[in-house]
Amino acid sequence: MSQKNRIAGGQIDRAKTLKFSFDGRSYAGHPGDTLASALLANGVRLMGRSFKYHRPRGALSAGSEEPNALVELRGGARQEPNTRATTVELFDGLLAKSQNRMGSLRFDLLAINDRLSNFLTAGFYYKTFMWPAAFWEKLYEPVIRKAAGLGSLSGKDDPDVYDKGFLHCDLLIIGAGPAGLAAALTAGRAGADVILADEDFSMGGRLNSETFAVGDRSGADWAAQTVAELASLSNVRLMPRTTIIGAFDHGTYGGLERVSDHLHSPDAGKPRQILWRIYAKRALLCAGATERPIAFDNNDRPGVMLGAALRTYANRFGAAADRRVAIFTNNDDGHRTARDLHAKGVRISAVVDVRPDAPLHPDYQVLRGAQVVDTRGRLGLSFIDVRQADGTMRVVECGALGVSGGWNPNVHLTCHQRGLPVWDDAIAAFVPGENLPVGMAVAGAANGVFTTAGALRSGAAGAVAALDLGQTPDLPQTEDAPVNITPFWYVKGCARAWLDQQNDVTVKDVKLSHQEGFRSVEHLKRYTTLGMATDQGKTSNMGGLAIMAELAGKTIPQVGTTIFRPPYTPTAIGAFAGRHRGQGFHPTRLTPSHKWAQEQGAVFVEVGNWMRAQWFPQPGETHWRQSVDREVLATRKSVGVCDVTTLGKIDVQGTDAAAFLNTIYCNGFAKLAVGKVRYGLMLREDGIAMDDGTAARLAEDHFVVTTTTANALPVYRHMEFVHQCLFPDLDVQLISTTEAWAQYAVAGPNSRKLLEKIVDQDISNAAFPFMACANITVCGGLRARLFRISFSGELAYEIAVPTMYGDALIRRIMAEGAEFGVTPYGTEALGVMRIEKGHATGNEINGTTTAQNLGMGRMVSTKKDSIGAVLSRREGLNRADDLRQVGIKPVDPAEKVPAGAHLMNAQGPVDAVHDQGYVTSACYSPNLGHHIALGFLKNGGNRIGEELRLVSPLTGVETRVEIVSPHFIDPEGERLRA
Amino acid sequence: MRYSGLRVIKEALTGHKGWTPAWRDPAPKPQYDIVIIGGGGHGLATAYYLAKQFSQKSVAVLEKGWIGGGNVGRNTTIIRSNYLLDGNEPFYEFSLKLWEGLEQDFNYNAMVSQRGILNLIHSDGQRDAFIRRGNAMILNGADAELLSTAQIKARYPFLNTHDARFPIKGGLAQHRGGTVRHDAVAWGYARGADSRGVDIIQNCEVTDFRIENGTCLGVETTKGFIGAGKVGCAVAGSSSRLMAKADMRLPMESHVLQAFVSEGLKPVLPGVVTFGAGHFYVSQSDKGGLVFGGDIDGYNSYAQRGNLPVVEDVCEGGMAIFPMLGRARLLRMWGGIMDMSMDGSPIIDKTHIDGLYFNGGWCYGGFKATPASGYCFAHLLATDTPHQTATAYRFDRFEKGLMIDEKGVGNQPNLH
Amino acid sequence: MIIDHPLLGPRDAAEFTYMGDAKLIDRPDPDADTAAQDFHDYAYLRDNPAGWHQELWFHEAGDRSWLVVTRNTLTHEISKVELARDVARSRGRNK
Amino acid sequence: MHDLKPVTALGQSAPVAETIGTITIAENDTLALASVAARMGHEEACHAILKKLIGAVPGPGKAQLHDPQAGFWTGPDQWMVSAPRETHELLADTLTPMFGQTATITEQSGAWVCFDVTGAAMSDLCERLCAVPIRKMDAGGALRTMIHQMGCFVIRCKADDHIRILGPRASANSLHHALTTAAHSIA
Repeated sequence: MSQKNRIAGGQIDRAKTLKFSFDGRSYAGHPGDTLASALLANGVRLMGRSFKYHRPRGALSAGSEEPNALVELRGGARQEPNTRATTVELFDGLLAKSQNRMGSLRFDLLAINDRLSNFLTAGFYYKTFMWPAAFWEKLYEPVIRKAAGLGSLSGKDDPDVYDKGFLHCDLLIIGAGPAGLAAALTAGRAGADVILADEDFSMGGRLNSETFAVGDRSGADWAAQTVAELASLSNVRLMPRTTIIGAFDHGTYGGLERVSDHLHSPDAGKPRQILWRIYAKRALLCAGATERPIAFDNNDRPGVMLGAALRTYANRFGAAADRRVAIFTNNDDGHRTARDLHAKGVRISAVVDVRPDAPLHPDYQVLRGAQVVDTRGRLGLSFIDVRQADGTMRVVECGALGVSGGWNPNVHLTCHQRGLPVWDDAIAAFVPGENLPVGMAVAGAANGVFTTAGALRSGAAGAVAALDLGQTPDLPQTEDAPVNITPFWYVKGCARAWLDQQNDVTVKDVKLSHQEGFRSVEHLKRYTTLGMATDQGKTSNMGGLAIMAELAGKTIPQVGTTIFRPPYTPTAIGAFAGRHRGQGFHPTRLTPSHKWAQEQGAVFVEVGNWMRAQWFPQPGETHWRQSVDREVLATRKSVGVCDVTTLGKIDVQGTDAAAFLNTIYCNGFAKLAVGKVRYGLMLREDGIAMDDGTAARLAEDHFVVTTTTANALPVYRHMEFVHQCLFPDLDVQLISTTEAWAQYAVAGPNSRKLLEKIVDQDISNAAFPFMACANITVCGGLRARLFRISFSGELAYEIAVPTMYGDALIRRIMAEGAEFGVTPYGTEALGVMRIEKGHATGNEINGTTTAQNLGMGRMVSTKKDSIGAVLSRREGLNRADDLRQVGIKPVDPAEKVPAGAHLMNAQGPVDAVHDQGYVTSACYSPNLGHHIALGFLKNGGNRIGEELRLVSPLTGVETRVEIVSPHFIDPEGERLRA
Repeated sequence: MRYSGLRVIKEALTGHKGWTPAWRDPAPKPQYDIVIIGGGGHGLATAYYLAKQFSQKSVAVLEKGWIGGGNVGRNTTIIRSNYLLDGNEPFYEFSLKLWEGLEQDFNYNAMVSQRGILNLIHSDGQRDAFIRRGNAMILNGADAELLSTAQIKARYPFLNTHDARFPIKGGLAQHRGGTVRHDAVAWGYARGADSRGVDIIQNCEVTDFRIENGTCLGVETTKGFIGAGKVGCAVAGSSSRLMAKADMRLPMESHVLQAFVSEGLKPVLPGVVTFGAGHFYVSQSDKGGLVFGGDIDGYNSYAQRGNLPVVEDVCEGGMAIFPMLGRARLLRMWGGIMDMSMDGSPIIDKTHIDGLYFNGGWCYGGFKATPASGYCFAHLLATDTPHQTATAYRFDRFEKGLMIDEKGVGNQPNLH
Repeated sequence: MIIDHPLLGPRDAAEFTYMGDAKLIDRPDPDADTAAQDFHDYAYLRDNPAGWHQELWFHEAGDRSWLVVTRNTLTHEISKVELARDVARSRGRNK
Repeated sequence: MHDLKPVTALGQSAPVAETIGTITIAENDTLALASVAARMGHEEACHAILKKLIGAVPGPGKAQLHDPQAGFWTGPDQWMVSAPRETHELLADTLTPMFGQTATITEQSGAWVCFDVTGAAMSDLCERLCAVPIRKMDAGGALRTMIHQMGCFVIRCKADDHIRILGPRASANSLHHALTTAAHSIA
């Protein structure tokens, strides 16, 4: 466990040693390390395999732009595929595995693909694998799928929890490098509410990776001191380990905070990550820049890295990728890497600079006007081939090569609202354009300001501008070297020179794509998959654009970029879901009798967010049908009780309440007497039935409207629309009271006798006839509402008390009803009884049916205006052979009539053309002793008594049925009025 | 040039020098028999079938940007024909049948993968509705199978059947459904149309119609006037904008639909799964990314991007049925403009202007319809009569009350 | 998105339910001779502009006000938010 | 007098209180609630009565933290009035004659669950629950918003570390679960 490439310095805590394992081998590192820095320190360069050719790969970068060093982190259910070793904070006991290999990382059997690469060029799969047709799913695709993909999911439930949260601020600063820190300091000292977020666990950005001073101390120390001051300000919220993933509308930002990813596992009750929705009045993007590579043959070997990454590993992590390093650069930044590494005792084999006037250094050779044209080494870099200015070739021995092709400002968030970046010749890169997200400004390297002094200045100025502050604070003196770059994208004549290292897109692929006519930037991306890997092309896109531009004879800005899309870095799906998973997916609504029903052993069912008792099994009942049949029979014979609280209740009040309901319902309500209830059908404006229910007039200016359970919210919204937007001067007040009242249906011939024991008033048939309603009291004075309405077809009531008394009331009803054998019934028995009675519910009022379909065509008043009346008169909704609701019973009483089955004529073909209708609701009727159903049948009203076939090819049913009236029980309604 | 495995091998051995552009880049001619506006999937398919099936020799496709840059290049790649209503199911089944022979037909591997689509069922009422739908599918000649939870669990062992807020009570499967490599559809149709003489003209935006005495004579474009015997519009989310140039108001709104892809993963999801108690559907691409989506954002938009609440809503749906997804990462989210019609169903019809034809209103389901939409639009353009599977897709169905409303939510496009 | 509620100030659009074009306020006269055509146009035809759009949002999780929001469908910029009740009255709607 | 015993929104005979870290989440089962909605054309008269009752007419997003009756704005010309249930069980019946024809009074006592959340980390807790700008909210701020898909009123009370959350009563357990898990998260 020797850390053979550990060198002096860095911001790691050498006093502590952390043990970790990679591919089963144990290693040691220190707090402050990333997995990649610790592996490099241990002399491990080979970290992964590429997507297509399974080429050996090591870390290219030291940050979130990493395309190569992807690992499966942790094990078991916490296994996390495609995790960038370059951003994983080392912890004790860390477990990582390499991925996308068949066999071991060193001997990947699929490396054969690399040998076949000449056949596997861009888009090759579009041109073959077409014959025979059936072979795609059976042979080709499984092979391709197995070889593709990267890491694996465990297949087990994610054991961690995720939080969501909401933050508000005056200024969101994205990135805590020199620009972000200067901005935060400026804004924070001015008293503004500031959020400073950075994806790194250590704030400071490049300052932590450089050796130059800021003021009188090192850049890293200045960063630490600044962070300490910011932490002392109560108006500044520091959010390290937080990536701002997207810029959404109107100053809303998504921020992912990795709360526990640097721990072995989250503490109990604590989230792994938090997805913050940040509402920022202004935002300042200080996201820095990303270095880009240069393409040359075999530029993907482990050890070939970005120059500044080598510097980061050396300066920040005290890790050398190798003891012998070469540099390939087109700008001065490459020389900075060489100087820093040299100072750390790393041998610089050569600095290869394409510029003929490159600066020289006394201690190592600088090859001016030279290019690296190829590399050698099996599982890691051993030599580079250099073509010198005079054309001669030279071999240079090195274990790492730092490539520096210039820097790309991280403009991503400026483009999340479809803004386009613009080209800046001075730095040969795209910088943010004019069309930024509202409220956003950009500072520092993200804005193309590449010097540290410039970053400090522009960060401070950005804060001043954003908050309209008077003055800029004093800033420390620091590095202010100008950018000196000669654009250089790829070595001429190279072929297998990698642009997109993860997706294995080479210069050759881009050329082929151009040759085949895929010449727009979006076509190139899609045809070659350039930039579609997990790094979204952060290090690859520019090279591809440059080559495209050259082939097309255009400039890079003429070619343009592909669209930048959120998230900035890939984000766990679990974080987007937060707590809304498992039982927490949606809130659960419990009825007032829930606890009591639980005590009775009820079986519950989800109805929207409600949990309702479905049936109440009794001892000895082994099948749900036994319970349901018993509940139905007992109710029809004596009395049953059912919690109907879930039905929507809306109190409609005001002097114009009656006029309002007259508009809402297609049937008339103006003349409904106080103390009476009426059934109402409401239409959508398009004339289709929307919902049905009852409206009870408790006073001249007070109605209580019921809706179906599912439509409580839409109906309330609709009523508010009709009131506020269509008839704003009606004096109407709408209050949803669904949850204010516990409501029970008490049904059956003995329901009155039972309720007489509970209700304080006279509810005899004369005093309280069918369709009566009243405010009453129960049990000696508790305020209550009583409605004589019936869904079951029996003598029945619905009784409501304030919800807090619902539990007591159901217990009282059960106690007082014992002498009648009162039976609680659930939604199944409720459904059976309403089908027996022929009442429609959501199965029938399904959003496509009209009043006429439902057999209620005559309810649509022609004497008044109501919502939907005009459009309900269209010819297509009034055809003679329209679907009509009918009753259906099997010819053979032993047969079922399943819902979802289709009706066909007794003779003739069975196909869609001859379809006559379908079954909407079906059940076994214990009263009739056979199955019954409701359904819609063409011209159904005139086909009572006809025999049809009922077919359900899906479930293998074909049976003969007879069309009957939908009112199976008590068609005259005598029981209701008893 | 005919594509084949042999050809790939030959080119590999000879330095890939023989590959030619997949389609030409012609300048527009002054006059065509038929001009299609819109170089998306539907427009290119229309041109392809006009040339191949209806022997049209003078056809151009005008595309304001690059072909395939709209919804055909920005969707969740699902094909299926699991519709309920008479107006729809024969059409979508016709489309699925065309998918089944498409690659051999246009000599391009679009990776039509019939790996099956599964709609999960979470309540008895939903089961009844799905049985009705499955029966309608079978009665229309499509395939459907009702699966038990145990059968589903055998194929998707990591489904949440232990802690689900809305328990899974079965599913309706269509085994012939699946996915297709979406970009390749546009490219395959383009290549096939081009090789049959269709001019595909990119970067050519239509700025106006030339309409005289109630007849459309052609289009003004950024590349000049192009005359046409007939003009067919197939521009999806831009339909209202385009048809406004002909003074038409359409029964549709444009909405943003977001879609998502995860990082590449080793194979884990064999087919397409849709969640019946939330807004979520998912499949896994051949490259390994989980491709998923959910509901539209719900407000009119041409911005091709959405907002966080819907992203969260979709991921919540994903976690509800596949709790393993928590540790997969969302790589990229994007938005397309959907031509959401007033009943959720499309229009393939003549307009009141002679020579001007319209194809649109595909909502968020246009991709699967691509072959049949192209075929039926080509049929209408070539013969002036609707194809038998598309007779219901008329403009006047709203006047007549003959809506084709699969979801039963009425004239509010964002609910479809 | 953030909707600047005229009474409550900026609220996340997630608290709202969207309905569509604010022309839905202009419900036609059901007694007009042209009512059938008018209601068809009202219920089914939309301008669907790419640009400024007046639209109805319901503050479902807030104060239950219907709002008329003037929003640009290309950029999502919101320029104006009004109570729908006020807009309806200004367009002559009453009882 | 009736003899029915009420249960709390969490379905218990007594309210539940729990301290997690610095946060205490206590079910408040003592409130009687009634909504007041001004009748058209009687707004000013209604305001005058409301002011007399609770000392002010709370504007949008505001509460009047007053004893014994308090009130907060719920919508244009609509308020929720609360009072101790022990003394004001029939709050709606009391208010109806007071307001007469100037307002519609609707009993709401059973419709809500109320939690009093107190503790030093109250703001942190709120930030994990809803989009209310809690750190900018003064005492007497009252907003309805979404907490885990439930429409809830969030009321900043007089003490700096105290908020009151009213949620839909049928979802009381879900809301309580959301509050306690968030409290554990920040503890």
